[in-house]
Amino acid sequence: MIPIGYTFVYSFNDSLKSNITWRGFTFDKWLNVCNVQNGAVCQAFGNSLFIGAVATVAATTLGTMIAIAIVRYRFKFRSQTSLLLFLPMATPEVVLGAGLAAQFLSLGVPKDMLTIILAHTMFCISFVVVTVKARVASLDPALEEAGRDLYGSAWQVFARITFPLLLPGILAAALLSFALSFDDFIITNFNSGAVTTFPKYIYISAARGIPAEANVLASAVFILALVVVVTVQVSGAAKARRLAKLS
Amino acid sequence: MTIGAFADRGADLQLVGIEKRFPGFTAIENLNLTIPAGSFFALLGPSGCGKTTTLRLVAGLEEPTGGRILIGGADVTNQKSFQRPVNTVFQSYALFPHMTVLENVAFGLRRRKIGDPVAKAHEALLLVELDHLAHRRPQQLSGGQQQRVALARAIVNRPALLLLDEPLGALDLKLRRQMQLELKTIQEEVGLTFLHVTHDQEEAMTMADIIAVMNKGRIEQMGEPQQLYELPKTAFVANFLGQSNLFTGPVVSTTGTAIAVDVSGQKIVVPLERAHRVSGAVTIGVRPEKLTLHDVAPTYSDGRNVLGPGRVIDVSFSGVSTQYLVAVPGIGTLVVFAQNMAFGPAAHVGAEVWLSWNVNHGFGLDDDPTDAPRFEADLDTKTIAQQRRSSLITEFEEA
Amino acid sequence: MTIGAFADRGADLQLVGIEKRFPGFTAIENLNLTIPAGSFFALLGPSGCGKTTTLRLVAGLEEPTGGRILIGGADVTNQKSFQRPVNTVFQSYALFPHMTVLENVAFGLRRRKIGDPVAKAHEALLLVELDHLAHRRPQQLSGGQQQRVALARAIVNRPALLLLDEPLGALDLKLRRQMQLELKTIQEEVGLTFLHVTHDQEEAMTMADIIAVMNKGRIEQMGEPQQLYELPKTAFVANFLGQSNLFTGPVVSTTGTAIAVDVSGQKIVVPLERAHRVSGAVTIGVRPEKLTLHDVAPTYSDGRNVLGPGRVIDVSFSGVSTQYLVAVPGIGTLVVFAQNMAFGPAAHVGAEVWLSWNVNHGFGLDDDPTDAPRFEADLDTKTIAQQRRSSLITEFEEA
Amino acid sequence: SSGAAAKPTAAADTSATNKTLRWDNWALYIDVDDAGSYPTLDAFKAQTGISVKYTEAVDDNNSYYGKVKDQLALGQDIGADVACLTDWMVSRMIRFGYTQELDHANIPNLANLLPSLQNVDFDPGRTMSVPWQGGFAGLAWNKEKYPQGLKSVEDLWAPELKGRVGVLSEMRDTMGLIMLDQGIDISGKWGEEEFTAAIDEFKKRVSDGQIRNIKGNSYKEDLANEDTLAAIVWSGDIVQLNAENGDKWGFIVPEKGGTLWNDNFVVPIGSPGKKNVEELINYYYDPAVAAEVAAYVNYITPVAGAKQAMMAIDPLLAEDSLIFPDDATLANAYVFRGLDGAEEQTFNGQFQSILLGAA
Amino acid sequence: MAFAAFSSTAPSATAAPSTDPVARRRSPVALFLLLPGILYLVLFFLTPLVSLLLTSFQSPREFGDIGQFDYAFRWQNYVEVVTTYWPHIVRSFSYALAATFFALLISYPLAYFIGVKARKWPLLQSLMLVLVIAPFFISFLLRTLAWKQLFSDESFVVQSLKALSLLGPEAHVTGTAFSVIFGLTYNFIPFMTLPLYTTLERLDVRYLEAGNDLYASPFQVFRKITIPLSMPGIVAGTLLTFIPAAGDYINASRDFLGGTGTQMMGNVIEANFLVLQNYPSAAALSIILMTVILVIVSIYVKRSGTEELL
Ligand SMILES: Nc1ncnc2c1ncn2[C@@H]1O[C@H](COP(=O)(O)OP(=O)(O)OP(=O)(O)O)[C@@H](O)[C@H]1O
Ligand SMILES: Nc1ncnc2c1ncn2[C@@H]1O[C@H](COP(=O)(O)OP(=O)(O)OP(=O)(O)O)[C@@H](O)[C@H]1O
Ligand SMILES: NCCCCNCCCN
Ligand SMILES: [Mg+2]
Ligand SMILES: [Mg+2]
Repeated sequence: MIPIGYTFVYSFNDSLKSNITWRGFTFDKWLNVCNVQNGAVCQAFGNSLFIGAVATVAATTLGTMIAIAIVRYRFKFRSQTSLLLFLPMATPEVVLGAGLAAQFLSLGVPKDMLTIILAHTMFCISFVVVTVKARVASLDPALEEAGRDLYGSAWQVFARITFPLLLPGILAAALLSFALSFDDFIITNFNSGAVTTFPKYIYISAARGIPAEANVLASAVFILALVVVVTVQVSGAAKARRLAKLS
Repeated sequence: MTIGAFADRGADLQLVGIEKRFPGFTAIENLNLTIPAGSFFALLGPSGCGKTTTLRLVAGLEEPTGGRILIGGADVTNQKSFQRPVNTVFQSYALFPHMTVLENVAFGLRRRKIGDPVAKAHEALLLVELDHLAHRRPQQLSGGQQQRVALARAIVNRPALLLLDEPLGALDLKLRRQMQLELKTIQEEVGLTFLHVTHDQEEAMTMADIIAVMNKGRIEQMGEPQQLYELPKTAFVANFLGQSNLFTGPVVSTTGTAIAVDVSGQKIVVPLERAHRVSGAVTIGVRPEKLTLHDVAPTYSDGRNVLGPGRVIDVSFSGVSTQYLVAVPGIGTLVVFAQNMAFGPAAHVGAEVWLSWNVNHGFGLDDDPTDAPRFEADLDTKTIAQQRRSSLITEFEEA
Repeated sequence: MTIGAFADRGADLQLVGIEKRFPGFTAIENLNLTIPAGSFFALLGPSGCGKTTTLRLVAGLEEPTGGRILIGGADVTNQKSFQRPVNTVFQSYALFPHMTVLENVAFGLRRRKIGDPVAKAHEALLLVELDHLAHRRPQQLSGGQQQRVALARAIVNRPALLLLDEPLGALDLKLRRQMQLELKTIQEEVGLTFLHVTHDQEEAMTMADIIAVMNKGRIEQMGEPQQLYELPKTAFVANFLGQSNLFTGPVVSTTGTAIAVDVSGQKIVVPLERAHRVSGAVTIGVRPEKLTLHDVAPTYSDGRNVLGPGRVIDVSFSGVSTQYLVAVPGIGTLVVFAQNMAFGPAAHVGAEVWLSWNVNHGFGLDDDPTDAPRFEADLDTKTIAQQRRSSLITEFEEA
Repeated sequence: SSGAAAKPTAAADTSATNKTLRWDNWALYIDVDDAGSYPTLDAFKAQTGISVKYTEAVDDNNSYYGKVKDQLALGQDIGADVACLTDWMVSRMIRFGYTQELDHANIPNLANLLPSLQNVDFDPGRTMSVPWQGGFAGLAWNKEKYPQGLKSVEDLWAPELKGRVGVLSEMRDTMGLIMLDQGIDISGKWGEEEFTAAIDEFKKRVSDGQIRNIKGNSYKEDLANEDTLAAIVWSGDIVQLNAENGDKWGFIVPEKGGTLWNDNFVVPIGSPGKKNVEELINYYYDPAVAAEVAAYVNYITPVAGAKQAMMAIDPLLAEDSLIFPDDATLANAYVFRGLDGAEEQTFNGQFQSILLGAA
Repeated sequence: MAFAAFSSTAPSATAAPSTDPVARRRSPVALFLLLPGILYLVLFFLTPLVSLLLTSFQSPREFGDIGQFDYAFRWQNYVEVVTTYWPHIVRSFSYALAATFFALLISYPLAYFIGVKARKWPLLQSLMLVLVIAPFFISFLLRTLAWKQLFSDESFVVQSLKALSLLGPEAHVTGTAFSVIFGLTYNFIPFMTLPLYTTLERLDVRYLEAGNDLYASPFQVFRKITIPLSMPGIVAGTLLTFIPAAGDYINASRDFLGGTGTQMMGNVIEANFLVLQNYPSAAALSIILMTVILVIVSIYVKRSGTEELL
């Protein structure tokens, strides 16, 4: 909590270039986030959002498919598949990043946005599988059977029963993927080429002092997340109370 | 019977030579069954006997390895689940948690593109007296209410055949009895064919028009509840449907109307038309409530069988009636029920008693008593417990 | 009673003026209770009446807001749970899933550093006939086996007092009956004091030496099972423990031995020693199994009350007995049980019948009938359902 | 992951249509005004229509190179059209073919390049690289917290400074100063033996905790938050830091000698903006512009005539021997000699393993 | 919520409801569902790992420049990196172990409070949960930098510690093993807390009551029942902390909380890759790091009896 508070407070620092010593309170940084250094902070931030979004969609799709297959079907090489899914989680990020970087290098793949997305998707898949799998496993197959029994074709049953019921799990997985991707530095650093993401921007600027604008953006994300989570929780609690009253 | 149309009345169901093998296990063996249209049919049997499997075969959720399934005369063996004019009320209800009660009920109608699904769903909910909760989610309902939604969700489709897989299994006794009555009422009102799976014999007896008792993938006996109870054909049925006192012995004489069986030296008479086997070693029996306790040896009379003397080894009061366990030397322990018409037990532990019953109340089984007991493990648990207890008591007394 | 020592026999339990308030809710109100050492005591009551709370107070898992708890004469009110010579068999068993059966059973012994815990645990497992499964994990056992492990885990400590919180609640009927017998046997054998909580009246009646019927945090009536059943004091007890036919009316005459009550013009006699109120408006009742059906008006006799004529509106066969619902104009619907001593029902739906019972079998309640019915919602669900059904049937017939 | 076998080829130039240019440079290396914009770059844009995205992306030659080397090897755009890197690194990049050849015809002002810098061994004729600024590595100290100041590298090892000393991750500067302190002429012929002696000293100071931090240009943060009170630093930086934070630090080129170096413009092989870069170089080789930059950054400008131009701006600065070094200053400044591939590997390896705290 | 994700890295004590054999079928659909994801992982995870393995055996090109290597089978690379960098290997695992230990020490009571004690106050529970996951939403680099500032020699924290003589006048915080382990611990606390929370949240308090009832004192209940029952969460949490901590190079970096004496394997791998261009060494170190982690993980998982991780 302390560092978060620190970050927040220093987003109001009337600093020059580096944001180390306290020089007075100002809202300027909040108002002009994208106006310094040709908007480099904002661009990095935007890159991170974009990469996070694409990687999340890709990883969530692939991971959800795998999760459904693992719980609902029998197939050969089950244990090998499980191992393949577990390994990325047990591999330190340096190794993942370095390995992939070496691979791209020897294949002559230029490092840019695409390589970052490919890398992020890779390490997110396992987390998605784990998250969604739990949800699939707790999904009563009788519900799908009931759907079929009530004249739903295979596709209708998937679209109207299976998918909506898995949605909370899928959303949780997506959120997790996004958070992992958005905050990843190590793997990104090895595979980003010239593209700058938000963490990378911070890392690079760490050397010469982080501009207060970075604090502004980080604090903004934090506050936004806080507001969203609190709203969800509070409305959930209110709903639960209403439910309790009903019964 | 086409889908997209409502059944205006129940259809009959015919299973012809159905067989279902799972890898390494045969769950159903040559099953033949006809359920008349509009009847309330109960499939009764112990856990694992194949009830659910039968039902899933009818619903099309499982494919038979052999045989044919006909609904209203039409062969549906190769139809997919969603094409059959059949609906199921699942044991766990399987209500869709992400839809309101109304959406749940309208689901099937919408899939079949039947006009005005919402109005029809409301009607069905009115029938189960839950229309005021139409906009709740299933989680917000009590167990009994959920059960009624499940029923409405199935009934709204006016299926020719409604399958119920222990829909009351999850309820506690009180609610269960209440639901039984409601189910029965609704069936009578809408006139559909109900195929009800249960392992609760009391439930089957109070609700069904016809009961089939299933055991190890086969139908042991089928008929009206009272008929099955009064005249069980096998030891399995005799003990699964209520309790029985069974005796084994050779037929020693036969008249035009009855057979006499020697049970450890005492002669017991069974009417010919109530005996499935009439010669050789046979098993005969009588229900505990048909027995009368006597504290003096009853005088022999033509119409009554008498056993005794025996000793009362346990008396247990249960409110409405009292249960006595009577050990008769050479024969074993008999169970007697006596309604508490008066205060206090008719006999106390340790008392010497005789037992008698109307000859017409006995029955003779079809089982070959020399066979190894086929259903040993499926013996009524209460009986096992009673037997265990009395053996314990004997031990204590000896010690 | 110190911990670290085995109780060689059960201890008595005394609750003195116990009170338990939860924020905004009083669960127990001035509860006084004495359970004699070595007895099997059942606490019976509807859901939410405070049974579990009482038990948790005794176990020390909850602190009373008032009153004292004494075990074997020693005040344990301020002792912590783990210091009390009490063990509990939890409703959910609460077997430790990470330990084997044996480790579960030995747990309490080890905590008290009692010598040779493994051998003692094996002994306890032998007692519940599960020693061969000592090395399994709880998840690998059936429900009934788990229940027995829970029992062994408690009994092995030879607690002065054993608390059982609906230990059979999760079992199906068959297993439940079997377990009841085993529990009782074990209690008799080891001689401990059992405090058994249940909401199953049949369970309480067959097992307990003394029953206390609890309602809304208070004890309604307490006594031996048969006494409670034969002579209930309140409408609540009369309907919670079995079923009753209740009638209300003014006392119209009193003799030295009986009172006569006018029920919608028919005079019903109740013996004086069986009536809790003897003047003014009273509620009197009779059990369904005490009623006799007559198809002709019985001649008046001194020893019998007669009601009728009425009409049979429902007959339901349940194997051992048949239940009749008889509507008597001006009085209401009466329930009659008749044991199926012969074949076929004694009366058919629509038949005109009279009812009679031995005057000595009636009872008069202590409730003031002019009070609003205190326990309306707690009416036996079966009764509600039956009432609903008969009203439905009437509707149908009218339509 | 082997080093590239074939040399990459230069990207097609789109300068004619794309009037933007990306410039990676070190921190504290260009003039900045109070609003945070760069006056000389603004003027450049006004003059040529080319807008420059200026990024302080270089903290240390090695780490910068590490980030871009893979793209360079593939001949891809590294996200910069021009970068200013130190002589030895430029030498490596030229060897590997990672730089584009400059068209001197587009840089008429190159005539202003000081004669002494017109020919260097790694780039004869300056076809690939053009100096941006030069400077000294010397010693700085916090005048408030360590008023006694420093005279020599030896002074850094004073017990009072234990754990408060910073040195540069630039091997040639840190090792250079230590070797000079040990009496070695780092421009001359020296070998492994001399280097090892210096490395031993360095290692000792690191492992006994005398040296706290080893950093690139980010050493300035440590000075600012006073984690370090004395450090090996680059000359101009201190003047700029003093301007920003009040006259807090002293600077000196040690008595036994400091290092002298240049950072040079190079156009990475994948850049499509070489012509724009040439215009940029040309602009900064205007003595007036060069003087304006030098007046702010306080580094040695390679542009002849800048001194005269400086007279107009600030006569005092024109006399500053750190910006326009006189012979005496130059006599005390040494250029680290060139290393071949194997030497580079060994010496850098030894140096880095100390940074990593290896055995 | 994202934290729900962590629940399942550890199998719950109760079996999943419907792994009913009836529900599982063999079907071509399985292939359709699996293939894209599996191919993806083979392509972008497995093959890089293999090429990393190949790289780790490369040898320097004869007369080559810096960063030039050829494929070979030079197993000596491994010997060299181990002899050169063994302190880093040891340091990585001991720091990671220490950080895991401290994170567990801090997270367990926290998770216990949120998951068990706070059940009565759902709002407090969700608020505390939000505070635990909050760090996910602010870049960990920024948070680490904030610590660096907070721990700088002239900072309030360090000055007060010195004033209180808790820290010697010459001592400092940044650049020490303490600050690196502190940073690792801090950064991975959410990864430890969340799996712990999800198991503790499902912890059935009736087991604790049963323990109490069976004469176990509160401490014994904790040791004999609470801890073993939350084992899946402990395993998941420690793995999610230990693995990334062992491979981390941000906290130990000299630009963040570390110094020359605190460099970990991650830093060495990075330096070899990016600065020294000694790819074989970097690859060999990576392979060693991964192998050691896999060995540790599989022994740990086996011993704690929570094998079914995925
Ligand atoms: N997919 C399957 N593979 C193998 N055996 C199966 C399968 N499904 C069911 N069985 C077996 O078939 C037998 C009948 O199962 P079924 O579910 O029909 O029993 P049931 O009569 O419904 O029992 P219950 O009362 O317990 O629900 C059981 O022995 C069961 O183990
Ligand atoms: N912690 C609590 N806070 C508030 N009310 C409580 C609490 N615990 C129990 N109660 C209330 O006290 C009453 C008695 O509860 P108790 O659990 O003792 O009932 P019970 O007789 O065991 O019921 P059941 O048969 O359903 O188990 C109930 O109305 C319950 O809602
Ligand atoms: N602030 C600008 C510093 C430039 C340093 N250049 C590196 C020189 C290495 N010898
Ligand atoms: Mg079944
Ligand atoms: Mg309870």
